[in-house]
Amino acid sequence: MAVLTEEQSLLRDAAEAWAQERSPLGALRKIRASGDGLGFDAQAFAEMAEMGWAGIVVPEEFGGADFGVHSMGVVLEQLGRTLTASPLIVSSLTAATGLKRAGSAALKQAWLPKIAAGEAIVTLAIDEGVRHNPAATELRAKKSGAGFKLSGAKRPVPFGMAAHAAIIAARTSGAPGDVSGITLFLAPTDSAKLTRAPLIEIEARGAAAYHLDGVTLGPEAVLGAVDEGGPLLERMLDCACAGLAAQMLGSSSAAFEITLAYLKTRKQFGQLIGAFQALQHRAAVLLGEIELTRSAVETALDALDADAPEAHELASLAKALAGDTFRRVAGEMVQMHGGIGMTDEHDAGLFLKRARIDDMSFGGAGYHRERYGRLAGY
Amino acid sequence: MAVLTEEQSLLRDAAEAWAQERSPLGALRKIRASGDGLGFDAQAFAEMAEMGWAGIVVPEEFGGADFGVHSMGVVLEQLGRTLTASPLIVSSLTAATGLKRAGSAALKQAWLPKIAAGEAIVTLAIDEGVRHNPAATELRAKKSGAGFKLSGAKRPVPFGMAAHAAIIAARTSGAPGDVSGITLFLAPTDSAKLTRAPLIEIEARGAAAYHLDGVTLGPEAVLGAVDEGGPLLERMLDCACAGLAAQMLGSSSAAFEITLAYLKTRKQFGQLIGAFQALQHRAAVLLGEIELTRSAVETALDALDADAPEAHELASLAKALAGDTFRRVAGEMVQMHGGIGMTDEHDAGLFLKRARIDDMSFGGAGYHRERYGRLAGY
Amino acid sequence: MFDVADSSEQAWRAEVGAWIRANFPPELAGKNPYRYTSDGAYADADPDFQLWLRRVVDHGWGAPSWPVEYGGGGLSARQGAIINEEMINAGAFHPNRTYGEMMLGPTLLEFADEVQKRQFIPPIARGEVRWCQGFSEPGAGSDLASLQTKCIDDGDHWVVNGQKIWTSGANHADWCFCLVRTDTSRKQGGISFLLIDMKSAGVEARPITLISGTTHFCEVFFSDVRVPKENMIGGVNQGWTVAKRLLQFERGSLASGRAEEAPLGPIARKHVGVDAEGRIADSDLRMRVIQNDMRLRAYEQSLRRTRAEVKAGVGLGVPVSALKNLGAGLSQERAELMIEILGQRGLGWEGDAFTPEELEATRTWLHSKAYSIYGGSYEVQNNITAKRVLGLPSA
Amino acid sequence: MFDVADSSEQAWRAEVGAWIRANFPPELAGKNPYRYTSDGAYADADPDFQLWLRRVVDHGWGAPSWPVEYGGGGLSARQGAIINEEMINAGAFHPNRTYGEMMLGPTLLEFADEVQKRQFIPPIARGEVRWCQGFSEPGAGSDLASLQTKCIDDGDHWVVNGQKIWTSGANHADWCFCLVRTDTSRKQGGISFLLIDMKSAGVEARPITLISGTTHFCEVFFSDVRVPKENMIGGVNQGWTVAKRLLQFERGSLASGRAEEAPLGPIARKHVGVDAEGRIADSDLRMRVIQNDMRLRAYEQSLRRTRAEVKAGVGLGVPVSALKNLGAGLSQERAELMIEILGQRGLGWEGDAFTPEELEATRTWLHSKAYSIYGGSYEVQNNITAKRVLGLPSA
Repeated sequence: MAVLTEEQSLLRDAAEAWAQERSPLGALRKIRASGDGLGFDAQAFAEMAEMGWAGIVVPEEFGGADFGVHSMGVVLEQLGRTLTASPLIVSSLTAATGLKRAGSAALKQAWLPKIAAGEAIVTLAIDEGVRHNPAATELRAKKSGAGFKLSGAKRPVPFGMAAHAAIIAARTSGAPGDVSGITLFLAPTDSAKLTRAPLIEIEARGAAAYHLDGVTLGPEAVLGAVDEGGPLLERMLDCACAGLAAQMLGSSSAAFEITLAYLKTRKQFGQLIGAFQALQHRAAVLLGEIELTRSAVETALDALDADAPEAHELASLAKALAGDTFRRVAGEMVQMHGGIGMTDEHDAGLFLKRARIDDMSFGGAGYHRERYGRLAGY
Repeated sequence: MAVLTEEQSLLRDAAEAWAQERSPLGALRKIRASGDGLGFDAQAFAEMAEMGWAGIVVPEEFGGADFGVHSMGVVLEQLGRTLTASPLIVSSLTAATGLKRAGSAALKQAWLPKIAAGEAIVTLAIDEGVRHNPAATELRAKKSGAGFKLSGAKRPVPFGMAAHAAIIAARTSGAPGDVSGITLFLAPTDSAKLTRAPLIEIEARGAAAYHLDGVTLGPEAVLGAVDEGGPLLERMLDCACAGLAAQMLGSSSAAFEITLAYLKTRKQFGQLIGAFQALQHRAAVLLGEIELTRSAVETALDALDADAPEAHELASLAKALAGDTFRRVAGEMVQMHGGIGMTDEHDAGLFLKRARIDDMSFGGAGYHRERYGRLAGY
Repeated sequence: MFDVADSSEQAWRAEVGAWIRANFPPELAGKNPYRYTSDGAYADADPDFQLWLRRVVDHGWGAPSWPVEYGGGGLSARQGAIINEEMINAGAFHPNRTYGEMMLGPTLLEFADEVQKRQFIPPIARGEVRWCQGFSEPGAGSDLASLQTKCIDDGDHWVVNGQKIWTSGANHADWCFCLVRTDTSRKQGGISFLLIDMKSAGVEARPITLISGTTHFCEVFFSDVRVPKENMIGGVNQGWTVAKRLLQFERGSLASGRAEEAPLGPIARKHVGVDAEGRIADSDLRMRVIQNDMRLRAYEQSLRRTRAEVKAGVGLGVPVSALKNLGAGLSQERAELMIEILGQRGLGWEGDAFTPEELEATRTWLHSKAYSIYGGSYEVQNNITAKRVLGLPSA
Repeated sequence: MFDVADSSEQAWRAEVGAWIRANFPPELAGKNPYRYTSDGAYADADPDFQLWLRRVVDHGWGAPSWPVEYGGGGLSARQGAIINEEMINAGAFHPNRTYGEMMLGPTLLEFADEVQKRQFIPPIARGEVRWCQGFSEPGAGSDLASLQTKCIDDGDHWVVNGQKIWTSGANHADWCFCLVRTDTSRKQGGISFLLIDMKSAGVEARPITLISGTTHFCEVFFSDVRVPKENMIGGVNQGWTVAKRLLQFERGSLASGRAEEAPLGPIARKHVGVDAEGRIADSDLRMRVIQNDMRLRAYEQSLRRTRAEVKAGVGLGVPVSALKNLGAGLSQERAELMIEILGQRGLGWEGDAFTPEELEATRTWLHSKAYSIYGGSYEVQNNITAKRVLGLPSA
């Protein structure tokens, strides 16, 4: 449990209560069953917005609360406990941060209030290849008159079917692999030149494949400076990683608590399985991993609010630990539940699948270990 | 337990009986206390030679038995059980293999009979830097007349103070890092131009630092062809790795058995600690690791006797697994013995130190994972 | 019959290989044999598989090393092994690896009486009858002996009431070999081994959907099911002995089951790319893939060593309980690595946005979580290793 | 006293830092503080250390946050923490981190009577008396409560007979705080906490040589040792309560003890070399070093978080039992990695063929194996976490 400010405690309590009541684990099954490909419950997201969560990092002048990244993390941790699926991380945290830091006055005015009100979802169209690697961006933006023509493919785009707009990483110069030469554009998704198809994945994140065939954008659509979107994108992704890590921390804790409860009730060989020392020691080790992750997550969130230079490596540290911990806890959740944990009826599978999706989003544990290593001089 | 030939079973039984009786763990303490820097007991080695073990891979025409590498491994496994220290691997297995495969008739005649009789110890002067990396050989051999002048340093040279001669890897062309351009020389250690100093290490392998200051050698001292010692050296080191892995397997098994015996006698909290399930499961996992190692060791030994092309990667597989397993078992040996295992009086420390020395010799587990990876196309 | 060294073996092996290559339907190449074992509907629906099964059975190899009088091939265990080896070498697989052939048949040969043998074994050898295993119950998973399914003596019949779970393929099975409780006063000593016709009145099988989407495990409900007295194997309250033997056959088949896995190197090079030195570009992933490859290779060496030691009678090789955990763990790790290699393409559930191989990898990963649960869980195997193999004391 | 936000804290912190920089003998920079704690002879023989100790004590900081009436500095816990933080920031260390100051002092402040406090606490605050801990026995390691050292009432004295082991620094200690058995009919309830003068007749301390070559652990033998009645703390048979509290102080100091470790990156780059992209050349070793660095960093973040939560009263942070195992495991792993980085130079025992740093690394690696054994073993800490923190049931 972190040392929270007054407002953070209020946010946590509100999010905890709301998630338990309005967005329990069953809600995710409904989303899964709906098959609408959106990956979240619009009604539930509207309620989150009413609670003000969609505007947590949005400046007050644009209708937000400007509480900062740590406050968002506090909410995300609670939502993670019930595997609540929502565009909060992608739109309300990451896209909002990008707009806040580098959007033109017009762009901010056009989108930030809607994001804060939950009326608009702005997604991130970054990934192209098999693995997360922004520097490898290939999708081209060619100069055309005063503006640009974008052509290429993006996949997966989280909550891409529901998004009203997307921040698209495009190459305006250099070759795939160059960090420079990348420009960020904010593009509405209703363009006729943008086709999107849903990806049916193991778990809800509303992923879509985008195909751009000469989407025309004016100069005002550029976030920050042309060719210099790299550093901005990196900072946006740091926010995404820290926020997602906070949500993963909540999911890990919940998976662990559900498993502990099972260990205290399930009997085998005439005793509670929680009394078996081999399982006790494995549970003790898991607790340590969750605690390490909590420390890394809270430190990263603070570093981002402080705009600290080490925020890059701290975000990677948090994401890597959260990925390893969540996957490990979810795996033990299935194993310790035995056969019942393998059934689709049981919630263990939901955690197992979410752990893998979360780990793979914005770079897996391996990606972030490598990134941390380079940043820390290894 | 491997499927052994008649002669191999005889060798194993003889080695087992001899090691228990003539070379128990206490013998190692005597060597350590002697401080003569030789790293082994000359008397004991003489007895091994009498049993014919120094000649196991030596052709019959030179006084050996020509039983092959697997037979040597069978003996080494038994010697490993009591941490018996001897130049068998370095001299009787590896140097003998090098001479057998590439030595001139004169060279063979001069050294193989003595090696087989245990009258001469021929060591390997390969390593120079901090880590094992033959390709990085720097020690130079300059043409001088019909022969060569060798200058440079080698360290550590196993059993280097006791050795009568050394197979020295020297660079006759190319630059450090090139696999080609390395030539193997057999040099007597009594040259005035060769100075040697003992290295006092955590455990007995009689290591020494060699300094060569223009050691002159005739063309007949060359093993194989000039500049082409690389592949020969690699095959010699494969033998060294497989043989050492067999010895490490024996050491791991003994460490495991001693620990099991302790688990069955030591009481804490009113019960035998071997009844604690957490320790039982860790013991079960260790058994699996030892069994995997045994399979890898026996397969590698057979591949070397068959001169199979995949012997390179199988030797690395065996050495890497043996290193990980031995270090892990020795670590658990200390941990499961608790405080008493930390005392110099107890044997656990001997296994812990030997595990580290063995792992580091001829390349550690990391080195061999990398080598295996490259050979297997990763 | 004959020994490895024996040259006549080499001749016979060549003969076997030739027959397989001549008769194995090429359409089946690359198909997953496990699927045909676990999913009866899938097997029935595949004409190529049915053709292959008939050819092998008519050739007398449905159960090569069982006695001829019970429909077996009358060959030696060694010859049976060679047939399987040659199947693998030819890229084929044995079409009759059913639960009946792998587990029940060998058990009946040891414990059934003559009448029972003649009734039940030949159809298994011919691959005509599909069996399922009714052991686990909701309250009796790892602790099998606490099973509660009631079996009451009703004169010429037994009457069975209760529920089984994790019954693989029950929804397509003709018969079920079952553990039932004939005496509530003793635990192991009150269990009997009963053969139940799935078409009997009062039997209902309900498929369970797993996290991987597969539905071959079922719950089976017995309500007042009447079973002829002569369908009990090994006598009343003798079921635990019979079951323990059967489970050994099961572990054996599981332990040796998931061996040959294709190396991950090529797949990783393709999806991850290579660096300047030609190594897999992601060094963190690369080292973990190498480690898994090395250990899997040592595991396969262990299977070979175990077979060799048993054959030579010099030992039992690696204890089955240890082998099971090693094999399961390595296959699970490999499945995880495969997903990681496929990255964003390793998360697909269905739809043509993903290739069949990608979808298969995802399902395999999810299914692999069961490897350390079924056929004796990881924890149970470790207990067996600790107590029976290492002789560690009980609390 | 004051709060973090408070600006007066900043001022005071600056003051503290300035004093330390002005008074810390440069000769001590880079020395291992742990050595001075554990090895009395080493501490006595170092004039620079003695000078530093006197300066700190004379400045009133020997025990900054203890009450003035018992020789303490009378500062707040927060101020005490700041002094330690500034010591570290200045590359210095607190010279009075003895077993007396870390464990016994705080315990006496809670359990001792007024007379005992005035007799025993001030000399600890002044660093004048060296204490050792007489808890473990050959038959009572992890299971401390099974200790057998006899303590018989002999009117105005207790008479003590028995043997202790793992008594750190006993051969250079002036006094020993001891657990003794005053009642054999109950386990925990028969233990008392006794202070014994090591100069008493019948006390003998024999050093034990560890695998790392160090000899600061001892066996201590008590034969008919007479101890004044007034040296018992907390009353007869109350020792277990006192000891449990003291062990909390010990775990606290151990958990926070092995924090700041220098990153391995630079050392690895130096000894292993770098590749074309400037990364540590050995990618297998590199990934393991990075992993250890990341986890160590998260561990240090956990120590800070724990202090912050405790200070803010919002929680207890990471349970000490979990923290102990994490810290021990990571330090052990780091020591292993250091040896691996040093390669052939990381195996030296003595002699000038190795640098002092290389020899130190080897000894540290060997010594690190004790981290998961002393101060509550890895297994005991996991039991505590499972039962007390997670509330898992007993068998």
